[in-house]
Amino acid sequence: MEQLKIDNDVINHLLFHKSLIDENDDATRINYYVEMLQKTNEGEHISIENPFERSITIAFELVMRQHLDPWDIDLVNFSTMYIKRAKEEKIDLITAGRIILMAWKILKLQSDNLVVSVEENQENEEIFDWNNLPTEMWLENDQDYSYTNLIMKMPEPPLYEPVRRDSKRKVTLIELLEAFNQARTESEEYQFLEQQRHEERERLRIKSRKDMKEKYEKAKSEEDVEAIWKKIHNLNKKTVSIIDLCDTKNRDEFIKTLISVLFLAYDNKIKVYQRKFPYGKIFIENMGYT
Amino acid sequence: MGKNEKRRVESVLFSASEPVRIKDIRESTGFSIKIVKDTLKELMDDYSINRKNDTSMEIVKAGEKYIMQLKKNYTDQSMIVSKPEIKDDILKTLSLIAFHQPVKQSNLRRMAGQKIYDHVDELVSMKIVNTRKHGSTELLTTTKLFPEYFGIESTKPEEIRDYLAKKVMGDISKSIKSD
Amino acid sequence: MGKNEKRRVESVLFSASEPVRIKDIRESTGFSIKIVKDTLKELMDDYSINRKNDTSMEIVKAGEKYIMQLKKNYTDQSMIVSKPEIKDDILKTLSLIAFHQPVKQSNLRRMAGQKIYDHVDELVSMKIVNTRKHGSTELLTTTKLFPEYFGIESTKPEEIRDYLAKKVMGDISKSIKSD
Repeated sequence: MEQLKIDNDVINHLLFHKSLIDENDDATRINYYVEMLQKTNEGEHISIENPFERSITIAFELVMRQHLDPWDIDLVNFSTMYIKRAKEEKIDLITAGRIILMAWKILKLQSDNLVVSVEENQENEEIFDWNNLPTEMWLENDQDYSYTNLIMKMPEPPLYEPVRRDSKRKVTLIELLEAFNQARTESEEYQFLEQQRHEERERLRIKSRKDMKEKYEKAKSEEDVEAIWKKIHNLNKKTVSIIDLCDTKNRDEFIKTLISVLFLAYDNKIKVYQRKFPYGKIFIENMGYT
Repeated sequence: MGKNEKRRVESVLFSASEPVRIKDIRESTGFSIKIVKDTLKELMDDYSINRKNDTSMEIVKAGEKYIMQLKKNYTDQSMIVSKPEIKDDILKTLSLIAFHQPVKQSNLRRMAGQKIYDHVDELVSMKIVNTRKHGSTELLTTTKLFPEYFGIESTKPEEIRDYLAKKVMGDISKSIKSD
Repeated sequence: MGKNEKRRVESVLFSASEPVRIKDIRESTGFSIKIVKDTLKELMDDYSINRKNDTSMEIVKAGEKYIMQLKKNYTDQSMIVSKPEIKDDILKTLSLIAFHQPVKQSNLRRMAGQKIYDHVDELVSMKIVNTRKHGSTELLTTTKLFPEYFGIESTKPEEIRDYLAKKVMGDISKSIKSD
């Protein structure tokens, strides 16, 4: 593997992090990382047996090789690159996932926390030194001071937006043909994907029907169906609601009733419908009622 | 006209980037119609006669409007740096319409997805695509402007279609050969 | 350079709506880098010195790129299409950032008040200003687009700073420096 010239930013980042952790906290882990990175920096080849630590090394390598800002890792991007690397290095993906989370914590989350603590310190400092601040801290010399003052007082800014042409030319035939070529390919891909989506939807529909039927077969019990049918019959109405047949808050009872109702509908003894789909009341019409 | 008038009218023409009416120039400069007209005449002469070899631009009358543009012999090398007026995505949709015309908007959607609705709107507003009701959907064709725009001789849909097909297939076979 | 070279480079600059690199001009014209550079130099002189009063345009170096634009004193009355996009207040904030860069957002707030937060957001979204976390605050700098956008030749912070100081304080800054 190509030796890496370690970006000092990353080491500094870790040291900064270390300098800010509570004295009671254990800094061993960070010390280990720093040591490991320094060794790599000096060209030493480190063979790491422990898959967990090897994973961490890869995380750091990625940050450095891609010149990522250790203060600001784009996690989505980082994860994609990391998973790819992890696959290449044959690190199992569960460990890799844990590492991403950890790398993220080290590189981002913890630094955010640190930022908060630095912020608190600075805010305190600010209040403390407020009287001395204005000229000394950030307007270090006369020129800075005059410039800033003048800008604030001047009616017009020293910058102006120049006027340029917004020139557009006509599309050429070659460009049209190129567009056509691309459009054709994209359209083929689009239609292929649409077709696949359609087939997948159809497959799922058939599967869920089949599943439903199997579940239904399993769940239905002749006695339950008979009991519900009796209930409907005894209510002596053309149309009843499912609420009349069971305690809908009792999940088991509700499912049992619903399945029996569906079975009775399947047998054409009743009709089941809703006025409002999908959350409306479920009505049951007794087909035998006269 | 004085130099000041010339410079101010020139600056309007330069920044407009598209043909402008005398009225527009009057409004932004505050000059009278007569001054604007006279100044335009002098500017046109300056660019095309007096300083003919000292500028690659010209000011010309286009219908009732005026525009500053490149002289014809300098247009070629500006190709790389200037942007086409129809964006890539919209151009793709246009090419599909040109090839499949007359094509139902709903079929076009099936070929390329939802985005085509916006594209068709824009192409219609450019007057390069025509739409007419056909049952519950729209039937799309290219207009007379299409062959004019792309310098295609034919105006008949079938011939445009053949032309595009031949050109694209030609390109493909060329690229296959060169591989 | 011959007239032909000048005209051809000029035509590229005229048709570009964004600043172009020397490389782009070379590609469009086929001239060598040296010829492009020399021609640019002569054209800039023609527009700004030799024919100063005979044109309302100028050719300027904007960062590492070149562009044709209106001279400042013609920008106001030429507005038919293009209007200034950035408000004066925001331009002031930007001129503070450009001068003091890299500057902490908290210090900028002390110079110009709360409103700078909105201004910074807008400038960042326009990609003219870059922000980077620095401890508890943001550190602000101008981006590469800054000199291109405003037609400023300098790309280095110190040079931008000098440019602005000269604009705002004129000779005052010189006398301070020489002290």
